[in-house]
Amino acid sequence: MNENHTLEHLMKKADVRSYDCYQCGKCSGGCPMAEGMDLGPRGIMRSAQIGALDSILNSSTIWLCSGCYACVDRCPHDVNVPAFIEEARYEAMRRGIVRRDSEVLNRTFLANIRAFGRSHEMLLAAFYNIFALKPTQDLTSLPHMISKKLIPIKPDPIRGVGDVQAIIARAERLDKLVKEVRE
Amino acid sequence: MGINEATTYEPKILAFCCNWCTYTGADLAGLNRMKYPANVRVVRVPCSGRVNPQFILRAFARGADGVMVCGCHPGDCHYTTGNYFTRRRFMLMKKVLEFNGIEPQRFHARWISGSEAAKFRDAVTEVAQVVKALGPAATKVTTQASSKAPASADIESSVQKEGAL
Amino acid sequence: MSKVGVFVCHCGTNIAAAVDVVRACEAAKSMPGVVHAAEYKYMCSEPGQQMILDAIKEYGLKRIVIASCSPRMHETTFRKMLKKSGVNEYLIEIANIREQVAWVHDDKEKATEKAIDLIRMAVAKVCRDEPLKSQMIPITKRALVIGGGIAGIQAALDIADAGHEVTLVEREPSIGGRMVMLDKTFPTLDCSACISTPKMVDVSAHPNIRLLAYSEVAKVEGYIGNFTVTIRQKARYVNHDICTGCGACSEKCPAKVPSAFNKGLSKRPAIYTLFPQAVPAKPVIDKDSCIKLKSGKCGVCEKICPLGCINYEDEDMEFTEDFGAIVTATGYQTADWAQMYDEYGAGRFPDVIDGLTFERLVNASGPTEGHIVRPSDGTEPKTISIIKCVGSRDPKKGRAYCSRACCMYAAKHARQIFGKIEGVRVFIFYIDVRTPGKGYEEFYDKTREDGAIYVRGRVSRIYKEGDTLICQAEDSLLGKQVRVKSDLVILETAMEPAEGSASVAGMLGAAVDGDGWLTEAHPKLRPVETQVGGVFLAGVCQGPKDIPDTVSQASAAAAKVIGLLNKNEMESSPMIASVEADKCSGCSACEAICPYKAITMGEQPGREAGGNSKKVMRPIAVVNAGLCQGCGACTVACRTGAIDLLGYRNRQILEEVDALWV
Amino acid sequence: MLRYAYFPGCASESTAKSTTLANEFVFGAVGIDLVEIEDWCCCGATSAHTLSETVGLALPARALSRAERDHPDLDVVTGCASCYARLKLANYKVRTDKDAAWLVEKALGRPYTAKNEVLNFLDILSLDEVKASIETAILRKFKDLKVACYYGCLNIRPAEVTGAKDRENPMAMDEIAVLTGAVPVDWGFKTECCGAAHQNDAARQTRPLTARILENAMAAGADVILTACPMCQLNLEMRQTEYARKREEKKTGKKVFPLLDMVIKPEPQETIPVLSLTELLAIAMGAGGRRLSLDVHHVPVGGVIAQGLSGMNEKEVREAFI
Repeated sequence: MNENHTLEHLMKKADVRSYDCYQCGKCSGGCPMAEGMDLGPRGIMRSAQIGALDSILNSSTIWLCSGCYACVDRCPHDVNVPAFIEEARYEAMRRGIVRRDSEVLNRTFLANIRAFGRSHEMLLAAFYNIFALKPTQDLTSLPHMISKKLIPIKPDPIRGVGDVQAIIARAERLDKLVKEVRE
Repeated sequence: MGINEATTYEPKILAFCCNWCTYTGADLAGLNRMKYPANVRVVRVPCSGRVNPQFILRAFARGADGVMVCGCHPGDCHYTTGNYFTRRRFMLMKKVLEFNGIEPQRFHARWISGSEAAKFRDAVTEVAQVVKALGPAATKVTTQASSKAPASADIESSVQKEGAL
Repeated sequence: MSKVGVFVCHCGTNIAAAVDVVRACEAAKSMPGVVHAAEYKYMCSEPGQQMILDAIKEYGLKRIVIASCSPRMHETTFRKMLKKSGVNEYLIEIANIREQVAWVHDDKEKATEKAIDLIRMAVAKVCRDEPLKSQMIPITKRALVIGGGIAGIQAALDIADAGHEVTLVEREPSIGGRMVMLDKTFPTLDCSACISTPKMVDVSAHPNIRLLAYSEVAKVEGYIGNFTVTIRQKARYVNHDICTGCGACSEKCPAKVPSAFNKGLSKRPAIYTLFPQAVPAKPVIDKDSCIKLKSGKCGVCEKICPLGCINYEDEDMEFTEDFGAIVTATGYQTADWAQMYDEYGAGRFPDVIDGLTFERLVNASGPTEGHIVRPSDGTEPKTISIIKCVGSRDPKKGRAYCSRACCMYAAKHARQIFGKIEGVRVFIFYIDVRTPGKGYEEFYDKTREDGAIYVRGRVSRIYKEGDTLICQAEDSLLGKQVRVKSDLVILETAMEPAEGSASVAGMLGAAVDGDGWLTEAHPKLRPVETQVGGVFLAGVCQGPKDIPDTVSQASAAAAKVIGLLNKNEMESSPMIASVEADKCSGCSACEAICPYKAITMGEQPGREAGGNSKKVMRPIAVVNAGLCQGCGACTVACRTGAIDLLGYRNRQILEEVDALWV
Repeated sequence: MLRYAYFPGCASESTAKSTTLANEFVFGAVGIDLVEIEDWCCCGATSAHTLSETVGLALPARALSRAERDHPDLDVVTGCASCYARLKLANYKVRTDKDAAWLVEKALGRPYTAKNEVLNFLDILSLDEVKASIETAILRKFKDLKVACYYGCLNIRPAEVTGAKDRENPMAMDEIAVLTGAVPVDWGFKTECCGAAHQNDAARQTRPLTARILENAMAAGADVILTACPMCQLNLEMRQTEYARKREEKKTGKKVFPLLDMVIKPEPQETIPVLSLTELLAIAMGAGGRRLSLDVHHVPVGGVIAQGLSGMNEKEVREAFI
């Protein structure tokens, strides 16, 4: 598939048409994360209009979207930018383009679920800070958390942890399968 | 029906379109250069309410594979109420056709306004597909068709008669 | 022989590129009745028409088929041409091989086949065409104008000046419409009242104009040249024949309700005139807020009135008048943004106002005498944000269309603000700036020069931080989010068809589009006519426009009306129902189905049933040629086939159907 | 008696200790039976669907399918906006998207038909009969306690999934808070994203938006922010020392070493306490501070409660409730 085809395919999957967007900027105007983003939702749609898939896949925007859907809600043409961003993010991951911090957090999170069936916040934060090389992030809250016993130190897996692992494994295989079928 | 016949078979569909909405919509489809299958022949009538059930039966008798009656949206009739009658007749017509051994899917009524060019294109495309899937209609009344033969003498005499009116 | 001539048009390459016109022409030659067939580049052109006229002479053609563009395009052109040739202009059929063949099919083979079919159908029909003759119908030389805004005022004055009688109907207690609410007008910044109120006075003083304010059209019957209209004069509870408009009653009235004219910024009494310069300058009682009419107590106005004008027993009054033409000038209202935009506070913030409210706020004769203040606390705003396209260009929450005037009046608002508040900052949030009009771009230039800061980006939301409002948007030219602290926010809202305009359109039989605007007969060539003969359009009721365009259109509609009323009688379409008396059984099914009451039951001599051959008068259907619009509903209802539609007779359509299968 | 299948969410086991206790207290008091879904697992939160579409649907579907199997007649309810968003989406996708339904069933290895609804606490507490029960269960009322109700973006959007009508200025929570005598303020950030999802991996970008929410609530005159989600609750209160320090730094232009946040606490007027809605209800229903473990809050809440409950000074309240 060439780049234009891929872009069209991603938009189709997200049920988004680039011509629907007339760049009014209402999405980026209301996006809570816009100040930290490079393209912002309007920039994502603009890039889609000119066929710049590359700049979409390499943007920080696709990793910073928090999925609050304020943009779609206010969009005069109901362009579902978050859905398109999600598809773009999957495509980026398929190509091995990742944002390091997001990747570390998400992988740690999933490893957590694989191990215990539930999210274990203490371990999540600890491992994230180690792997993301941010040892001091949120460290100041630690004494409070520990003294008030807000975070159990000993992890306690659920009984069906094997079931959860199997489901994740099957789901990931299905994802690959779907991708292959499409190509 | 052989396979070759099935693939090359192009149905002929007659569409009665009201002058104010659907005919205008069909013209707009042209202005917008929309593309649709060439199976439909449009007969312009002032109002869908002008379409006598006799016309529809005659079309099927002559060999039409499908018939459409198209008018303004109910409530928007240029003549206020014409298409309400069309709507009532449509339900009855389906039953009559079924009774006569004609698949009711060969007969369609659509409300298409003068601005709905895309709707006209879609309707025509869809009906063409449906009728194509049904295959040729088995209702052609051959005896009538052959006896019809519009001899020019007949035309001439009738014209003279009517012209004198 | 019936001597049909077939003429196939290439329409340049429009048709010729997709249809084999030569083959179609050849095929036509062998169709029954055809004696001559020819093709040419442009049939509608002068040489094309000449070619047809020559062929008529040379081959003695009696009937013509033209295979060309849609009959909606050039049927009239070719009919006019036939008239010159001596052949009856109704002996022509057009095969639509452009819009419905050449432009919609890619496969040349199939397109050509279809074109030939359509030509054959047209030939079959033309052979059954009859020479028709139109009738002359008389014209009532009086016009009705519905709506007393600037469009209705202009149309009424123009028609009246040409010497025809005009009745102007306005549902509010005064004429003036939206324009008198405005403070200034673009691009000249002249005072709106100064240019509109003299026209209002002209209306009331004009000998040819009958002004009916506080009235509504209740029913419309008839047809072009011969309308009969029922007008309802709403109960005014004040005898306008005696009232001098002294105003004593309004001063003393104890009831106070929010003034709609001032957009709720002030209160008005129950007995009121809309505004000081109202025409007519006489009050009416609003029965929903009058204490006397609601509870029986009060009666202050009756006591105070020196002339005894007050009549609490007054009732709505209906009367009918005849007209030859009707001008619709029902205008617009601004979109109810609070119902559409939760993100702009949905009306929770008093300092978020719409443009029309701002006009009242900045108007010297308005509730604040022209001081721009915050409705919440009466203080003067130091930063004002103006948001454009509120309700326009928003298919999800508002209207898909552009309201056309907002870009200009947003700029005008900025200029008005700069003129009134020292050191004020004005931000204008826009998506595009559209200034297509004489002097408009220059006006926009000057607005920027005056200091308005244009920010390209639709405001995403408005929220409150303490006492100030914050407009949150993206400056999309910088790609940066901005939060503008504003003391006052003006929303430039979309124009929508005025409430009730759909019901007026319904009474007139005129079409409205998906947004509710009245539809013109042709977007380019018949912009002020409707599909209904004798009904014309003026102003915003046809679609959003500014004052200059509204006035131009009103004058154009007036010109059409004058043209019509200058005639004593006019031709009617001959394509109407006709009854074959011998076949009619007098069942009156056609009378019941006719939407125009064009069919009545008459009598003719006949014989009694039962074979005793006694002579009696028997009922038969009679068609009124003036009322019949030619829809043909009656033909289907007729059980004996006695009633038929000229131009679309049963046998004509059947021939067309038959011709498709040879 | 109303019964629901209950999805507690991972936060209930750790950081949302006081909210969890309050939930139990309130639902017990108004007579709503929450049946915990047996052996539920994490919904996957933001991370699972970021990495893989199917994993993001399959994890919540696991809990939902267990609820459907064990309690075929019960709707599922959760008290966390993030869990709600994931559960609701899985439910919505299975209902509306055949492909997604097929993938979910294949991944789970068992059926999930999505015939029951997924609800959040606000949905239940807004029911007329529940509101009536709340009113009778309330023993003491707050006086002049100004609350800013924070709904959280994921409880409200996307509209096509949640069906929420008013997404800019919802009132459901305000209407419940009023029952306790609290006075809701009109403020601008009811449904703005607080950035909880990215506080770890995009700290620099998300901190300002959390701070903005707090500042708007304070500017609106609120004494306390009420939340309908433990993640929002934690995120809004956890870093208030840091935000206060940054505001101070901006004002004075002097930098302070970040780790000092651990020891240097800001003045109370520089911070705003954050309570969950059920905590507020529980206190009004007579629950003591100790019973609810209100001391776990990062921003102390005792002062606000004391001020709000008429007839008690702060010391009495501290002794009686905390």
